[in-house]
Amino acid sequence: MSPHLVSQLSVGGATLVLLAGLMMLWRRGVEAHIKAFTAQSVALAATTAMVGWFAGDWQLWAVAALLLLIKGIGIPILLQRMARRFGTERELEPYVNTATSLLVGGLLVLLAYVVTKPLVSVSQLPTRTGMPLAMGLVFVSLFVIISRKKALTQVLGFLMLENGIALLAVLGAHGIPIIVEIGVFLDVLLGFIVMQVFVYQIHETFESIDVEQLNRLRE
Amino acid sequence: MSPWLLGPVQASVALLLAPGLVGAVRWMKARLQNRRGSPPWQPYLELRKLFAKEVVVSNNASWLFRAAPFIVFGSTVAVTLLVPLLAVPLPFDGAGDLVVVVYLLLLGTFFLALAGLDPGSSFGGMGASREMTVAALAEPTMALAIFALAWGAGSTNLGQIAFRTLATPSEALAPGHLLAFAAIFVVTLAETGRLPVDNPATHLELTMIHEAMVLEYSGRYLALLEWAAALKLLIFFTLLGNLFVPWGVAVTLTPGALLWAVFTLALKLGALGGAVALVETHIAKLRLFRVPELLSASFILALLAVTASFLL
Amino acid sequence: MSLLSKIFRTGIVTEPLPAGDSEVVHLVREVDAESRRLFGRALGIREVDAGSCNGCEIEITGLMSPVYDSERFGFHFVASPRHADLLLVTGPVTRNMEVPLRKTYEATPEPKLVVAVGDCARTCGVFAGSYAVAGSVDRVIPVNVFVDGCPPEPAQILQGILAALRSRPA
Amino acid sequence: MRALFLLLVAGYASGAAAALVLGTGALARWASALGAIAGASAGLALAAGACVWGAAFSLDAPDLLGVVGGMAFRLDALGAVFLALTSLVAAPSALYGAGYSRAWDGRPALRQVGFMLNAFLLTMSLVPLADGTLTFLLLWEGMSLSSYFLVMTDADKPEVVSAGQWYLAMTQMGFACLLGAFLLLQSGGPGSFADLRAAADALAPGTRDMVFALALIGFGSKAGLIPLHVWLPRAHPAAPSHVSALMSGAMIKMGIYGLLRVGLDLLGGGPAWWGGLVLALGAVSALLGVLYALMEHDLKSLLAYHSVENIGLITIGMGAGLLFASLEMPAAAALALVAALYHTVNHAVFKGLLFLGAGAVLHATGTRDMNRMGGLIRGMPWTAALFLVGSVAISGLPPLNGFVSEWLLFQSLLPGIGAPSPLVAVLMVLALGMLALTAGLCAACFVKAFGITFLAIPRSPEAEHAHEAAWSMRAGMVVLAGACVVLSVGAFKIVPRLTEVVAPLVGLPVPAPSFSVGWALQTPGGFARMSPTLVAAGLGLVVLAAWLAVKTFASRRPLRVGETWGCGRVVQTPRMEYTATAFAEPLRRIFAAFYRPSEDVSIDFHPDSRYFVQSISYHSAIVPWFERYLYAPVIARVRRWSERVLALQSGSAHAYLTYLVAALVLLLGWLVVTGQR
Repeated sequence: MSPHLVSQLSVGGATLVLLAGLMMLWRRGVEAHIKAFTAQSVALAATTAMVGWFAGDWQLWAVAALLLLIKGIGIPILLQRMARRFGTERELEPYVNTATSLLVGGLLVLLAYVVTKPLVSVSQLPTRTGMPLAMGLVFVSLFVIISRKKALTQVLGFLMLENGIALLAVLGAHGIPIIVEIGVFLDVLLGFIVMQVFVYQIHETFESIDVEQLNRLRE
Repeated sequence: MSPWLLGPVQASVALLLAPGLVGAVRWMKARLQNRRGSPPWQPYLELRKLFAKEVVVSNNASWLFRAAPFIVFGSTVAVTLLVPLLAVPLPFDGAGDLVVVVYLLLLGTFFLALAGLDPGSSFGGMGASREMTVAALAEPTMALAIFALAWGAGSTNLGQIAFRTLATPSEALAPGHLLAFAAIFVVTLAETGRLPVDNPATHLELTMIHEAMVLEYSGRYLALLEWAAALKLLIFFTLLGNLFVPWGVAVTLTPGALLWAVFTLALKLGALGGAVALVETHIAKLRLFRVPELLSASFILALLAVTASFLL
Repeated sequence: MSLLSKIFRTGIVTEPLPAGDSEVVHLVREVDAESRRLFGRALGIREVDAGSCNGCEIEITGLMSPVYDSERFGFHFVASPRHADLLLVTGPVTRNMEVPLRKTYEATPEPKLVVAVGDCARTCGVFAGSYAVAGSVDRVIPVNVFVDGCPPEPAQILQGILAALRSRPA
Repeated sequence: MRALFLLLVAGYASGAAAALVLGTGALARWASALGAIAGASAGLALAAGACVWGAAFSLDAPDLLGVVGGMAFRLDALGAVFLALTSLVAAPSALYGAGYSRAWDGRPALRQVGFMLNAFLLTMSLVPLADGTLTFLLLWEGMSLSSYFLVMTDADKPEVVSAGQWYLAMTQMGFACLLGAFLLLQSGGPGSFADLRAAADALAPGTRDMVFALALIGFGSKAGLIPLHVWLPRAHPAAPSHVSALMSGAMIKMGIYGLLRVGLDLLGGGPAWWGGLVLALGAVSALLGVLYALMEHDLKSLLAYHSVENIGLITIGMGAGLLFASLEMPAAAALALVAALYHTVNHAVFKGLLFLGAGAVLHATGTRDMNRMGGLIRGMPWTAALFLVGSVAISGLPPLNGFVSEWLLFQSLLPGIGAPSPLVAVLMVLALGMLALTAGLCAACFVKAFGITFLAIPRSPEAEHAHEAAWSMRAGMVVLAGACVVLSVGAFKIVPRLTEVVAPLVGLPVPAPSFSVGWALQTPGGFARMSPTLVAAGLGLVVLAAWLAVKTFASRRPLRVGETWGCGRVVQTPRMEYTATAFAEPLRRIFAAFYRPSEDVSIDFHPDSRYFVQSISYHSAIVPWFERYLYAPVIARVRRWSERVLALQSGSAHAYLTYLVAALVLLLGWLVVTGQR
């Protein structure tokens, strides 16, 4: 595969992953968010596999398979179950309305582009051109966590943040050693389970998963 | 055949194909609604009928009401001379580029909105106000999408863009191009009044945008406006088709190449028409104040297209 | 994709039009040849409810359904009388609808036809003699075809329109 | 050339004298108008001489105000463009004014208008010729004061008085900044521009930035850039229409001229942040200008906010030029500055036309509120057609000149996006998006302005009986409308002229690369080509062909006039049609985050039962950000300080004497301490 084709594919993959992230900002239903997250994880796995095939590094293949298994299939099933139990309440209006949050998302992507330009000029790998978009995804997911009221959506925002970092690692340095990768996966899984319990508790005490109710807990 | 003759040939081909395109989209929608529907050449019959009918003009309307259809029709036909419909070495390439195309279409919308206001009915005012709102919000997306295309091709002239994509096929699959294609597709749905933004087959005046402005027209004026709307749809599809997927566009002006170009053009229009029919069967009409969200989403697509296009 | 599979499973459901039964459809005014040739294949219909009980309206909406599909004859319903060639008038003309009906008739460009649907349109039906009724439709505007029935079936309404055009059912 | 200069001064001076001496009748009006027209045509000839034939002109008059250093005039290419622009708007406005100021016949105000108009035109025409700090500042202050008196013509109306106060405060604040900038620039040396140019390079970077910042504030307040624009939508509607046409068409351009003169000519360009700041200010002014204009339903303040928007567009071009000049991209800088200059000339012409049209409407209906107009196209066909030409031009639509300069602006931003530094690229992308959104909203706003004012059914008796404007008013507008067409069709001749004006500013070789090839305009590097002549001709041809085809093939049936279709309702009243507020309501709701609209609806029911309503009154207002959060605190603080200073005025003579002595002692003490003897 010629380096030019790889850089084109890596930018394409990174764009798909970022678009799924922006879909979170655009759509309101939780089911749509879960579908966006699943699509994102599959696109991330595909990009990792493509980079693995180009770099001929079996570790990346393993990471791609792991990604597909856990984030592509495992976590979405758990999310579906949680959504069926909690997600059925009425739509909660986010702090920022959809049109403005999309514009803010766009500005964050531009900011990411400006921030990562020096990074891109440093590395020589053909996949470096996708890095600004990966950094854009990190900023967008942080914005999702800040601006959404539903706990479930915030969990999805966190998972997307982790996806963004993984993509940045893959594009920036052809993936990090497998041991570290597996460690990261375990952390994510653990974090997700803790959050699941956390969301369950919120629902029990407040009859809704609106994070805004939490501020009633102070004296 | 001299390039200067290509202009009128291209305009007449566009005029002939446009009603057929609208008829084909209607026919496909009918088939998707499990009914036989009117044949694809129905719009030609409707135009023939409208040209023969009497014209009734409101007593409040001024000369502008009677002049607007010619200006709207004229500006849209003028655009077909600039768009790479059949051949790439366009005769008028020096006269106008993609920015001229966008602003000529805006001129048509400007006079159509004024004609909507002229008879003084509340429907015309409603249609004009909403049409100008949607047109104004679609402008930034078009500007950035044009730039994402032009940056790759090194020029905003349409012939140059199509020629460049023909020369380097890998360019067509660049993410910048795909995102610009998606952005312009959303703008096409907004500008030509297709479903998510405005329902072309609606009867409830309160929901109309494009239709409300032509409520007062009848006879030959209505025929001109319907034809201009069909032409506008054809122009946007040609921009989508021949700028992003320019294979089949004639490079030499031999009659054989031109016939092949007309055939591939019809094929592309059919494909895009099918896509619009599918979109319209699957999506319900957006509430008017959710349309800015759709347009800001397309603005983000165009913004990504620009960043992706000069990353490579 | 479930919608698409459902569409292809059901296929085309438009039924052919049954033969017209003449005692329901009354052609009152002859339609000149020029408008017949003009409207043969392309006709804009504007539905005017001049005080009907909405029974006929439900049947008229049936015309646009996949089963009767009036579009196959080239008919399509339009939003404004300016675009229309045929006024489909239902119900007895109540007093307050008399002026709007006349305004709608004047707003329609020549050549134009009128098809009055339902018993009320011809004989004011059950509402005959009521204080609120101004009279049947042809007292207000010239009518080409009456379609009887309370309410007439969609097929009969289609026959009425086709009778106005004097063209063979497709 | 010297004779033309003297004719210019003599023309305006004679017009001013005539207005004073010849009483307050038609004779005075026509005499002052003819004087002004003579002066304007001399100015145009002078500018043409300098621009087209390159004849140099300079006049040193050391004896005039000799004690303070004497006045010096020099006409170079840049000054010639602005002199031509001023004279191009001055002649039709003066002709228009002759008919329009009949409203002040027999009252002293007529003398004030006639005299001040000629003084204003004289000082404004000489500002681009000034070649020394003293001359420039003196003429600048003369221009501001004479325009203040013109704004105050109808001083009996309270809103005119408050508009005058805003205007005076802003212009004097701007003048103070200019004073500071020029003093810093001169730093004790001789006052002529040539010396300033030489001394500029020796200045420390800190002082250069300070000079640029002060000049930006001073000239920005005159041009109406966003934070300093508040006087514009107040002063323009208050002034007589032909004066607001002059103010909007020519006076605010002097701010642009000043920025170009100081920023590029005297200081010779600067670091990149100058261009970035000006570009950002321009983009913000353009977008906010059009957003505020959308919410206006007073015709003249709508046009005033559009002046803010168009000044924003010009500043975008200028900022891009400054930025590219500092990034060593001379060709792109030249294109951006040519776009800015071209839009300056275009805006002067079509904004002048629109203000004259608005004046004719005000003259005929006596009101400026669009919600009380409507259907004027029947009573005033000429004014309606000319206002339509102005609306199409200002919305930047193809056949007319607004499109040419907006196309050039669009093309001048594109090379910037490929600039090496990512920050410039991002700034250019955002500026491109805001430019496109502004163009779209401007078209929407002028559909509203023209549609609600001239079309449909008259909403008030005055609108119903509106009569056409006097022939002299129409003649003035026809001249400007013709200029709109000529500026578009002749673009391929005008752009090379403007390139020669801009080339020395950005360091291009004198035979500058002309941006036009044959009939078409071409951007550097062949990036884009467009020929306004062919577009206009092609459009006209196609529309004519369509009309002929329809005329021959369509049906012979005669056209019938019927009633507007309104679902058969019985009577069609003007209350049923759209008003200006209703037209802009969707945009108000979409940009609610910016407008923060406050709506209060008060319904008074019928005394007997709650189900019958006697009247509903609906009032909505948008948040005036700048007035409330920027100017109100400043004014409050200034008022508080002035109260504190008021304590000094105790009224007793002894107290005043002690202040004098104390001041003297302090000064002497300071001299002793600093040992300067």
